[in-house]
Amino acid sequence: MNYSANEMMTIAAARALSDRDVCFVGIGLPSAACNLARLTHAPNLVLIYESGAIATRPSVLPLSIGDGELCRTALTTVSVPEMFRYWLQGGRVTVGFLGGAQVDRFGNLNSTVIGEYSRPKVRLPGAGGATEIATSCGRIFIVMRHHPRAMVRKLDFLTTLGHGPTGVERRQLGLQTAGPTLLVTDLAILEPDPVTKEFTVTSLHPGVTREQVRANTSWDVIFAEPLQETALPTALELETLRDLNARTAEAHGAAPALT
Amino acid sequence: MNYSANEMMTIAAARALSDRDVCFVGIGLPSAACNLARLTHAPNLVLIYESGAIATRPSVLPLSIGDGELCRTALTTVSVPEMFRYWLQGGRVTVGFLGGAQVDRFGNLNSTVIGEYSRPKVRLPGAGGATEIATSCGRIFIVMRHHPRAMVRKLDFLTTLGHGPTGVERRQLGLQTAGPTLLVTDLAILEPDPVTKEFTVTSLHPGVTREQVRANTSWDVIFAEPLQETALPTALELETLRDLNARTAEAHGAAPALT
Amino acid sequence: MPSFLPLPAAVEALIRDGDTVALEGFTHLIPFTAAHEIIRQRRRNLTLVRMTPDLVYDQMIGAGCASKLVFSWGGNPGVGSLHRLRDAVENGWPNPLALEEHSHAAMANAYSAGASGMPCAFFRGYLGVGLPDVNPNIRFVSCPFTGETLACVPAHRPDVAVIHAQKADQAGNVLLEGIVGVQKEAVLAARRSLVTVEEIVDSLNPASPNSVILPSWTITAIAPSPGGARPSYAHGYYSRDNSFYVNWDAISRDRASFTEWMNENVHARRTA
Amino acid sequence: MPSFLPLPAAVEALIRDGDTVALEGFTHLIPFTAAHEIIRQRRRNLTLVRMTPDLVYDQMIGAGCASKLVFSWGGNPGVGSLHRLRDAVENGWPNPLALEEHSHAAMANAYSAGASGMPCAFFRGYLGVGLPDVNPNIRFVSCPFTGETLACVPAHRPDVAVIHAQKADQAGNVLLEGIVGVQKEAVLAARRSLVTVEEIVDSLNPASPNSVILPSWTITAIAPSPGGARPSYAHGYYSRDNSFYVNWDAISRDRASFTEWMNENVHARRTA
Repeated sequence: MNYSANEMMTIAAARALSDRDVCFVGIGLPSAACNLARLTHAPNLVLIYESGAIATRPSVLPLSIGDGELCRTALTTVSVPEMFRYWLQGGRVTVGFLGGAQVDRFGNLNSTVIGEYSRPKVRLPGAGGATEIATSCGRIFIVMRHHPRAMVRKLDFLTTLGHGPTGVERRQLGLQTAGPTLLVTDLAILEPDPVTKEFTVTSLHPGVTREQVRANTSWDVIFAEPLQETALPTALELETLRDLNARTAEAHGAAPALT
Repeated sequence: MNYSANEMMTIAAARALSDRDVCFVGIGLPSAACNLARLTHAPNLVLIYESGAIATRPSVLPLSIGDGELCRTALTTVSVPEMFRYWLQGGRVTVGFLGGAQVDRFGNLNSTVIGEYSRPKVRLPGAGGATEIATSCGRIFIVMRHHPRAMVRKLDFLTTLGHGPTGVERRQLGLQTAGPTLLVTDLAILEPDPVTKEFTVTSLHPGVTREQVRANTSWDVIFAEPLQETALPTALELETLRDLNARTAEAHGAAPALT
Repeated sequence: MPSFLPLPAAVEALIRDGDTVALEGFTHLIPFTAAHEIIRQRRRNLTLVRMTPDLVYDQMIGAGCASKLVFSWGGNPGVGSLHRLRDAVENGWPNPLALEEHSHAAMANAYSAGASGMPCAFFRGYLGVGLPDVNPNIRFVSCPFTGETLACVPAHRPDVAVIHAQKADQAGNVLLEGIVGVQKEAVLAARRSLVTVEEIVDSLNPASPNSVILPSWTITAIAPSPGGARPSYAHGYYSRDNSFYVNWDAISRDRASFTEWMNENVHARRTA
Repeated sequence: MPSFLPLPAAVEALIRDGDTVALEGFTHLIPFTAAHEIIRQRRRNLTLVRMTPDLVYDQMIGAGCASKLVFSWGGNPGVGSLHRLRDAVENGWPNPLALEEHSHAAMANAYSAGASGMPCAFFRGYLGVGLPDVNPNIRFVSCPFTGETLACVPAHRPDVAVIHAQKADQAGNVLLEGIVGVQKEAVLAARRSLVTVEEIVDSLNPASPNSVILPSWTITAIAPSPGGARPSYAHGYYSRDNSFYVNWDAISRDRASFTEWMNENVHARRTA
């Protein structure tokens, strides 16, 4: 079956989730990946949205994190302060999904500004839940499209802590959570080096070359040896994802922008 | 109509409540006084119990602060942490009722121990909600039976702050709430002197003498001039209180110990 | 007991130029109709507080109501940027907009602290990131037992909270159901509160003894406003108009089309 | 997903000598049957945590399970003293009992902090009173913005929380309704949790989307225990046996009558 680079990215992210995970889900790619996992190999995957919906099982992807579908299909819905206190900060989430406008080689993220903070060239949405998702969840999966302006040498602003600006700051702060353990893009899968914490390409998606990855990464990206090739999307994965997207498009009157 | 000293005490306490008050209610005498007020002159009086019941309208007096009757007749019931955070500490209560084993002339209360803390002669129940009720409610009404062992010169333990051990500590701490403004006993009504904050007898219940009050107060109690006489219980007050107590006795199989 | 008022009278009575105002509603129950009335009454120099300044604040900022924004995520959820917010921050149009920027955890805790009568909120957060360098309202304290570094932000205590809810009863008690966000906390944290409701009923008939209810004496004014959350949604009443959120991207992208839309859809309309 | 176990096996698996154990339930839903099983299994040196150590802890203390009590109000509500608690504190029978004493506000905040993953809880409290002099776990900090003095206590993080609830579904999710107290917080604060339930049902069918539900993955074990809260009550199932609370005063007043009652009503009985 043919598939798009976006589909490959979503499927690769979905595969990283296990049936025992409790996921804090953001909008767009993470939501698609988490629900795909739930609808394929991880039926008991627990999805939590920061709007308060706990153990929700949406049949269409939400356009926003507070869609009615999330509440209707949830085990229960709590207030937002309770969500951030008892559920996120309480350490009850095993995986948090994050993205951003920029990521650096140590998994730090910027979703605040391009340019100077006080005189931004582009004002981005801001931190939202990301700052504390990054430190409270057991581990963090980052999902972003590969692009030189997104995979940068130095962030314009450090919104969300990965392993720290030089890869050591997270450990020095004494955080007990693992931080970013996976970066999935439309070209490859990257994982942090166990010692340096630098994100290293461990798997290329089928048909993608090292040169493509280098050209789309602003830092001097390292490739693991042996380098894997990501397994092709299965028919089940593709069909499930497309069904989900089709139901979503029908429900929203248009395809969500980020899936 | 004949009436008991306890009935006079409950009725005098009930009269101090207005139709616009929001009351944090304890068990026993405060509960009887608050519900009597609600059933007579203050139908819109809001009653809150620390178990979480908000705007409750029990038809019988609860034996404990968490009786099912309180929840069944409440506007809503919240968790105990929410009760202490959003409702009590949040400053949404105008009157808190307190009692204790001992009160001093400045309205400080002991409900912790008789004797030394580490080797108590009598271990009392402890603070419960009282410590923060005393500082968070707009004003505090104290209801206790007049007895020399209860109206003491010096507390064995300061569980709950009134105006402070010498009457000035509360102001020095910068608290914005008024503290104890009323002490109702089975003999009299006492109110704090505006300057010294010492509880002073402002009204004797009908038939009670100054000598009786002096004999039952361990400090050298002061009488206001002119000294009032508490108005006799009305037929409505007595009938409403007795109906309430009769319904309560029938519901519980026995009269609550403190009414 | 709150005053029952038509929305224009309620906004007139409760919201003043220069106030700190929190319109809350987390995707669900966003008080759009109240926001439009504030815009029509041309309130100015408001400090707008909101976790997720989405379309409702994009409209208020573009209309010139705000001089400052206290927030944690400003975007059109699932769609993209807020063009009016960006134009204010990047270009000062229609007027400069100061930002006080937090994370969601900080904002949620700050509302909860405000509702709790606390001067500030403590939480685990803001470690190793840039916001504390640009926001003096983010500080750190040590746990006196473990020494752990904890973040601290001032409690939110807005002058006015504005929310939309499903129902009020005749006594002025208000029921919220579904995604309840931070609305209860916003009302309890605020000095004054305005609640627009889908309907006023004889009895709330709450589904559960633990239903989310704001008692009458915590609310300053209630204004009936059926559909008052549109294009957001009201659980049990109507769904979210997702297509409007998508279309807003084009409407708001330039000043002229925004101004035209506001003139036609806000200024030219009167609330009952 | 929790284990579904008979109560004796659940107590056997979860609770060890020397553990810090919180049995919660604020008048309502007190886990008496679980407490009796702990007594029958002769657990010793427990640190018992509970806001209102009423009859349930009077029984456990009198039976010799506890070496320490962390609490804020110890009495028989509306009746009087707890004689077994007093005998332990005043006379060391059947063994000495150390006390860590708080106010309700401190206890409620400490559970909430434990559920929130915080090392400690901050609140407005304990000003001008005696408890901070006798409890080193009460400290004070200053608000970094206003300078106001705030109280601080360590978060509760019990080894085990034990609660009683109305229903669990087959997947192990648990519904609480009515006076919900601090039970949700106690479970979320604890390392392990045991929930006894009136019944196990196919679906919880919660009345409201905001009903109080503990998800399956927050619970270690569920034990069916119809009537498990008696003589306390279960909203929707049975009422409080007020006369037992009144009678307990006489039963517990002396050691012999207490011991006889415990032998007949606890030790001689087996839980299904």
